Amino acid sequence: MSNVQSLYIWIPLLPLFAAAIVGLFGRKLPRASAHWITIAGVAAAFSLSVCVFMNALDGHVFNGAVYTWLTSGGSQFEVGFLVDRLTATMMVVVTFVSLMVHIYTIGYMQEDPGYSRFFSYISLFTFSMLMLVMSNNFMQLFFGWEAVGLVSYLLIGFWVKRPTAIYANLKAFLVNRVGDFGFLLGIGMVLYYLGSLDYAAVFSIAPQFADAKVELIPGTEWSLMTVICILLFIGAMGKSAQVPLHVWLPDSMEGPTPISALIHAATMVTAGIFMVARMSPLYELSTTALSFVLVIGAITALFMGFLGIIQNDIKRVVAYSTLSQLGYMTVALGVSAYSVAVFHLMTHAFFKALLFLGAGSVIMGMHHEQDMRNMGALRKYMPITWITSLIGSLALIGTPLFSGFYSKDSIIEAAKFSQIPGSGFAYFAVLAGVFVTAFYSFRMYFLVFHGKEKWMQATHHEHEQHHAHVDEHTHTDHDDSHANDAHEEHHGLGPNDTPHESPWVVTLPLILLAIPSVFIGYFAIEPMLFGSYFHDVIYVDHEAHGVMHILAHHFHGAGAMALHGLTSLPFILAASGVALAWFFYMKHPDIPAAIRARCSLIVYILDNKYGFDSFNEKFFAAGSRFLGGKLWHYGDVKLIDGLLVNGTANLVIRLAGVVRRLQTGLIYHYAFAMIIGVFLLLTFFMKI
Amino acid sequence: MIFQDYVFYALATILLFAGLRVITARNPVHAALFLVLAFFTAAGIWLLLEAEFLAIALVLVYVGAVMVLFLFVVMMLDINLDKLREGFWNALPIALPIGLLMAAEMIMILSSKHFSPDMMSAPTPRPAGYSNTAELGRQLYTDYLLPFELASVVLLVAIVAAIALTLRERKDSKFIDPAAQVRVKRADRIRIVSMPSEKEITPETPEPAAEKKR
Amino acid sequence: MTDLPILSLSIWVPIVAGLLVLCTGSDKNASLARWLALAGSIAGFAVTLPLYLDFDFANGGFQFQERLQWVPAFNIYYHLGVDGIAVPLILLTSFTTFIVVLAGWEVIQKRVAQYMASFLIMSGIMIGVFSALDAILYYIFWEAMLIPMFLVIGIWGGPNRVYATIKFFLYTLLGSLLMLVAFIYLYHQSNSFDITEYYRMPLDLHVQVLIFIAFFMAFAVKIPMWPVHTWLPDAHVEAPTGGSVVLAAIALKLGGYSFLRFAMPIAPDASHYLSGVMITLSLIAVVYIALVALVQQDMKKLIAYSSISHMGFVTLGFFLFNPLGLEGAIVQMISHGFISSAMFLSVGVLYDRMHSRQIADYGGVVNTMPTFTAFAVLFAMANAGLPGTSGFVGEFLVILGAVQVNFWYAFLASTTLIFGAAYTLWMIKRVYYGEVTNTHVAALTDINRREFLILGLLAILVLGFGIYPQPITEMTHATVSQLLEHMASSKLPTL
Amino acid sequence: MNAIQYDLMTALPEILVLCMAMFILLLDLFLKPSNRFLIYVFAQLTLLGAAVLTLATHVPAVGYAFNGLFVDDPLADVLKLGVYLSTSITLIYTRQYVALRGMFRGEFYALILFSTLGMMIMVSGQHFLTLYMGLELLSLCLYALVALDRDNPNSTEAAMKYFVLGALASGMLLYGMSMLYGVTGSLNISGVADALLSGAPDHGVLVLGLVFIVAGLAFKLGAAPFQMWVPDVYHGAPTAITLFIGSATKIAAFAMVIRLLVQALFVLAVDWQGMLVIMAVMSMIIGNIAAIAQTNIKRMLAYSTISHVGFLLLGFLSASLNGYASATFYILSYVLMTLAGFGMILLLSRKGFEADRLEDLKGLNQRSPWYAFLMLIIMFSMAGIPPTLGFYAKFTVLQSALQAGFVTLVIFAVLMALIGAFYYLRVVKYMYFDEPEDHSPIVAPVDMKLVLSINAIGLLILGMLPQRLMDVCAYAIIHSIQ
Amino acid sequence: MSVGLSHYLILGSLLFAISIIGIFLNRKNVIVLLMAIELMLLAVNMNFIAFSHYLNDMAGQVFVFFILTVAAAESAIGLAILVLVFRNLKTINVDDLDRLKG
Repeated sequence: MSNVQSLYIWIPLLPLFAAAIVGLFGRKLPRASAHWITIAGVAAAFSLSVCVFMNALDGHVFNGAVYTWLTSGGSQFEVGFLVDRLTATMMVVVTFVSLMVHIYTIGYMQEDPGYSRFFSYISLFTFSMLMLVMSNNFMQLFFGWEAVGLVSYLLIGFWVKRPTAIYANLKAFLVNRVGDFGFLLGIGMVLYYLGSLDYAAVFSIAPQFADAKVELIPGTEWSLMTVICILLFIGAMGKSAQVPLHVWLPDSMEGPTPISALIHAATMVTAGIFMVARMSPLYELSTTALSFVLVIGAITALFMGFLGIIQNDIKRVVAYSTLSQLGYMTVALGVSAYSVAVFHLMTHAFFKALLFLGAGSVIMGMHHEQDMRNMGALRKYMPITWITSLIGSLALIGTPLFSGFYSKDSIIEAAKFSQIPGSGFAYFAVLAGVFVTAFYSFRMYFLVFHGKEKWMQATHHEHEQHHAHVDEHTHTDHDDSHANDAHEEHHGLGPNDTPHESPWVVTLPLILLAIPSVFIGYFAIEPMLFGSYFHDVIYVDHEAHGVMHILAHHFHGAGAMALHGLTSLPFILAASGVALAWFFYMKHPDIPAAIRARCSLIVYILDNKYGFDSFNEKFFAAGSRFLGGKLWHYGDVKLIDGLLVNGTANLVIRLAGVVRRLQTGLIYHYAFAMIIGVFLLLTFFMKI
Repeated sequence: MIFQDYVFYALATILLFAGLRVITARNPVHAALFLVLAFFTAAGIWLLLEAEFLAIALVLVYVGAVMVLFLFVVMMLDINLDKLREGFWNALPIALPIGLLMAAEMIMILSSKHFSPDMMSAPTPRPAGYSNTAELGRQLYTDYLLPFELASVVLLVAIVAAIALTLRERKDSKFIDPAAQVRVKRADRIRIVSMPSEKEITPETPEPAAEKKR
Repeated sequence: MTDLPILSLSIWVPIVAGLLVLCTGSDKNASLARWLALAGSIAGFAVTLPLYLDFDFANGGFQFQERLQWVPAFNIYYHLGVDGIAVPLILLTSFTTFIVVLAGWEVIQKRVAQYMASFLIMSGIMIGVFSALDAILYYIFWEAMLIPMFLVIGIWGGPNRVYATIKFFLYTLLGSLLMLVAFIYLYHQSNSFDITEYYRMPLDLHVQVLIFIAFFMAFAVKIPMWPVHTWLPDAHVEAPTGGSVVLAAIALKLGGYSFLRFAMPIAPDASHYLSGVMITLSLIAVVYIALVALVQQDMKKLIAYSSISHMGFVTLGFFLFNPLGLEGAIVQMISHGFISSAMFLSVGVLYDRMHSRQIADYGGVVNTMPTFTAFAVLFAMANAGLPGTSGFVGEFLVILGAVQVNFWYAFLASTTLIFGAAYTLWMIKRVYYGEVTNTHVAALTDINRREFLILGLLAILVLGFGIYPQPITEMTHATVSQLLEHMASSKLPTL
Repeated sequence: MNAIQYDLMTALPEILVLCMAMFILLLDLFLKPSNRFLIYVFAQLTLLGAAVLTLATHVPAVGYAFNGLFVDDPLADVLKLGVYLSTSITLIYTRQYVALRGMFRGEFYALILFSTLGMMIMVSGQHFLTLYMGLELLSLCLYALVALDRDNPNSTEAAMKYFVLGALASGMLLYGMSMLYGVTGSLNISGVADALLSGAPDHGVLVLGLVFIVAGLAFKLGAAPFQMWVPDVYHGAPTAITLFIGSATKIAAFAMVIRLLVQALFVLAVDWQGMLVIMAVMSMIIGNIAAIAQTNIKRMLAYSTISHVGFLLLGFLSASLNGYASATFYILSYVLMTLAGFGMILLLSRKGFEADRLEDLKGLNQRSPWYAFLMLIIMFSMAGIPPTLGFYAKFTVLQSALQAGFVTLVIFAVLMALIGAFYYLRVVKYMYFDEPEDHSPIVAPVDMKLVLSINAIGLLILGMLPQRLMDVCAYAIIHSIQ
Repeated sequence: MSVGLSHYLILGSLLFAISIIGIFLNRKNVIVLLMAIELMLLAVNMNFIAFSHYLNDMAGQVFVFFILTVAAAESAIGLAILVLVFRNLKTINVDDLDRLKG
């Protein structure tokens, strides 16, 4: 299949070339060429990915180097591809969602002056993400890892004039860097102890080190695998926004909505999940690490869900739901149900992209108004958006037969059956999460698509409130002269405008994404979870972590699972969540305010997102600046420069003054000096 | 040699006393005179050492020339003596210890065995016909010709320098060089200027400033 | 191999060109001086190319050697030669000179000929440092380099230039004088100033330690290492753009290179003995300086501190004594040459337009200079060590190397991932992003063709070496393994 | 007594200089003011002739004359050539200066030639008496020369100080000589050396004599603590004379050090090494540190001289031929640098304007890039920065001192060199970094401009190719000192 | 105690010490300063002559001869300078000779 292999290199390169052409010459080319070129690139990548996927389904695995990046100290660092079913799945998902987002963007960004730039960025992102998933070694993985971070940075800050956006992108990058910090150390440990960065080599040698110990702090012994896995997972925590490195994701919603869908929901944030799944042969060697993963995932799943409840910004609701869902995936990883995690990753990619794009469509319809409290009854004006969003929400809350149901239910089941430390908490967390998810999803749904047409009363004081949570010091008064730029400002609808359905380039991706959101779970669950799909790709130590076996034992086909699901606890919780949402926001819209007033402490905590942001801001950011300032002021300026360098200089100069004063200009002093000189010489050297 | 020892001690005492007075005398004139005394006594001591020519030369050269020169200068320059003696004794706390310590050190060194009479006994006295002057002269003009010539150059330099430094043509003196008067030519004294008998007045173009001044 | 004395040409072509430029005299002939300087710099670059093209990659020893008797009284030879470590740095030097000449094209209006000549001469001198194999020859080049740099900062520098340039000069002189003493000492031991002779010579440990300290004073100041780094921010801030570029891109590398050429191979046992201290200092540089960089209000100062921090990686890599660390450090040196040049040039572009380097005076530059901002962000990312840029390669390798020695070294070194990104991107945010903050920024014009050419060239290099750094390591490989082999064997005299 | 050697051939250059000096004195009386330049021409011719004679009579061996009072060895020849060269350059540099200040007279040139003669005698002196006479001849001329600008209170004051202290120093030197004479019974240098080698005369008295001799020599060299006159005299004397005192006379003083300490008192090396160490250290401290506080270039260069003397003394410490050769190299380099340095001040000075303040150099680069560049070379050379001659000068003495094991001292010396670099840099700062206040063109005779350029560029070229000069110094030392 | 070489030398050293004390004391009066230096020379001469006598060697006396000569010349120049000083500064007070310092 060499003809297929030679295609591999083109899959990432085509989007890269498209990105380069559009990025470098975009402003000179006609506007439309930006999307044609990039869409052509991504479409080609998608079709090639499908070919690869088909090829992988036949059981072909490719693992080979493209070129040697660098040789040093006996280690070869190569750029190469490992294409197996896991990779192929990811490639298809990535290129598909990316293609959808490309198309969607034509509509969404129509009036934006940075049109070509945007296309260039998302194409570049596609390239980076493909490099990440196709990598056959840690080095390239890290390259892709950081490259998607870069594009994420660029895209969050796409609207460079918005103080909130450029604050958010910096924050996103830095928080990701904290993760990468651990990740890089993990890579270093891998290279040192396992002797290679190549997946195949590492995985084959890893079992020999299962019981190896390292002494990081003198006197204490740590399991090597635990250290490596936790370090690598710290990277995943950054990228996949796990507590406490989740803080960047909600803020990343400052970017244009298409990228929220692509990067911050469907693909990039799942890179961590992908990575851990890919590293399953390592994680299986350390129950401690898995436990760590599990607990982090569970916390994220539940507590981030809570935050979704109180958000008013439509995109933020979706963002918190993403966080929560990423927590689910992580829980799946923690219980060694890697395939379930990847499965949920896939279904989530579709329905969450759908939800984001739906939200984006709503925002467009509302003329860049994002506050749900100013929406309502949009189903009349935006039918396609309404239907597709409903499908997305249903999939999200795990309605049986929808794709989300299969993946989510499997996770809950897996958590239930797991034996490793922390699984009890995890099970509780994911169950509770179901209720919460259903509640906030449908809160959003009802607020946006049902109820009264609230944009009529919308006033611009909301405008200010929107900025209330943004960064403090970068906030400057907006100059109205810049407001002519459509995407620069939040406008909302005027009193006389009405929302309108989005153009076809927007709705088409919604429809295309809605299809897999409904069906993919039903068709994919059996081969992916219980078949041999991931047979040689994901390694599970069934002796120690036998969750998948139990699940397989309970599994009797997708249809049966859906039927069973109707009576299961998760479904009941989900249904009650929806009902509560309906009750609060359709039936008695005054209740939420009352609760708000009653539980001011909880609201305060939630409003402050458990205080992570302010803690980071005050402790890490301000702390570093404080420390840096002190070190600079006292260390560099005062001690080294002031005391040592200039101090010496001043001392010499003062000494010069003294010596100079010795030169009195008086002959007799000179003569005295000579005589005393002779006298002293005589005294010193006198020999009798 | 007892007698010579007495002479030595006597002269040495006077010499040291004169030396002390040189440096402590209130009046520079007195100091100079004490210096003369010192030179005289020193000459006496040198006679003990059979250096007759030098002893005489010291008196002649120093007393006759140098000291007179000193006195001349002292008197020529109108000097406020009191001012010069201000704080005279202030330096004593430094001067005395250093001077005495230095002397002590030197004496300790110099009274070493090496110079004791055992090691370096006094030479036998010269025979009566021996002329220190002749011997000195012989050596000067033979062995030490080079320094002798140099001494002449040094003296020449002293002359030249002293003249060059102090001789000056006083600006207010009415000295006339007769040779210059004799050499003078007509062209040096008068200048014939051809002028037009009439000249138009051109007030617009003033004459160059330099010419006007001249 | 050609028969031409490539190294001599590399040294003297730019110097002669510089003298010619100097001869054009006053600013009346400024454009002649510029073109002549450009031609000189291109010629200077061209003559260094054979060093790469004809390089024998398998040979870890010295190549292109030239050896002429120079001062027989002291066995001083005009002895040149390069190995895999020197060649990339020489190429970097000649290339940077070209960039600097271009960068000063319109910016420098007074005493153009002197400006251009200074850089050309400096280029030749620095190539001399990289290629000298005789200690005195090396020392002469090393010190001579101070003179043009002193003038460059002093004449074309900022308001506080006199303080900065004198500080720079004396600081560096302090170290190098002690190095001279060490050389003389070695000379008396071996009766030779041949560096390779020193490599072979056995030395007692305490002697090695003293020699190492003397070398350390010279090189640590130059690199610079904490705590002898404080000249650098001042010098950078006050220097004209070209001066900053040369300082950052090459002058600092002189120190790094010299560690490899002198301190380590001549005193290997002392190097091992003191490696803990050196690593500690390096890590302080990485962490402490990064924190200090965070609070800088002046762009150039910030970049200067960032340079120190990055150079901390270089010294860290050296004293890990493993190939990853060492090659990583070398790659870091090269890549920092491009990145810091680019960063300083970027500041220069802004400074030429607004005459301010204060971050607070800017804001929203992207609105008026989009193309330029794209470059700036790229270079900032490279500075932050983003994979795919050359800035990543060195840091990556050094961290990998550090893990093998001690996890916590790597841990501290890796904090640069966070801090490096923090100070660089925070600056980017404050300068380039956001609304246009004042009328000066609003009046900015985007970069012209010349500036585009310069930044573009550097961008290509930064990306190129990020994607394919193999050419550098290929070159250094044999030399590094030979060096490590040498380092592994003790030089203590056997009794 | 042996047969008296009247080998006048050996002393031919001295005889020529003496005759010409007297001739000039006479000629001056008969010359019209408009023909005064002839004096200058004759003076230069004298020096040229002396150089030719010295070279012509040169043999690579030691030859004595005047009953062993006078020696003609390669070292003497080399140093004499140095004296001629520096005197000649001095005359070139100072011609305009003295003409503008009314000193362009026969006395000036005669005194210069007489002092040249004195220096030649010092260089060739092989006897305490010869050395003393040479020294006094030189000193007396210098006292007069310093005071020659009669109406200038500064010059007079400088002359007074120089004179009093000089006389005191001579007295000390003589006292030392008398002690040596007493112990060894000889005034001849080789006689003293032989006496010291053969027996074990009283060491205490020898050291006593040595202390005074060292003090006298240190005064002439300007080494601390006998350096006090240097700044005042350099500052107060007319720049032309300062140039002369700073350059040629140092060669003579150096020769005297070689003759007395090395040739006569080598046995006492351990003792004088200790003294030289102390003086070197003090000189470097005082010279370098006090120079920082100066605003007058002449004064600054005076302190710089003191510090250079400190370095020069390092060359003697090793008490080896290598060390003396390096010291010779240092002194010649130093003279070349000093000539150029003061030459630059003379170049910039005009009638009624001395150009001796640091501020006067402001913006020189804008007034004349070429001369600024030359001054730059001079300053870096003095600071010992390669690739200038000053570097090799420092290098050679440092290496010889290190060879003798004075590690701490060498490190101290380089630290002092570092401090020293500061004030040289300050000069460069004024020239290059400041704006000029004075825009007047630089007016000087062509020959002066040319020679000054050659002189300064020579520092650079010799800095790159020092071997020839080193060879000469090594040759001179090896063939002169056993 | 019979007078030997040491006595002369000690006499010389005492003269030397006196001259040194003199220099210290008479620091302001240049003329007396010069006289003190003359005393110092006298001490030197004393040494030379004593040595010459005891060594039975004329060289010492010859040296003294030249010292006397030179000292005379020196005095001439010194006094000439002194006259100049007085002319220019109207004083020979050493305290006033401090234009050059520092």
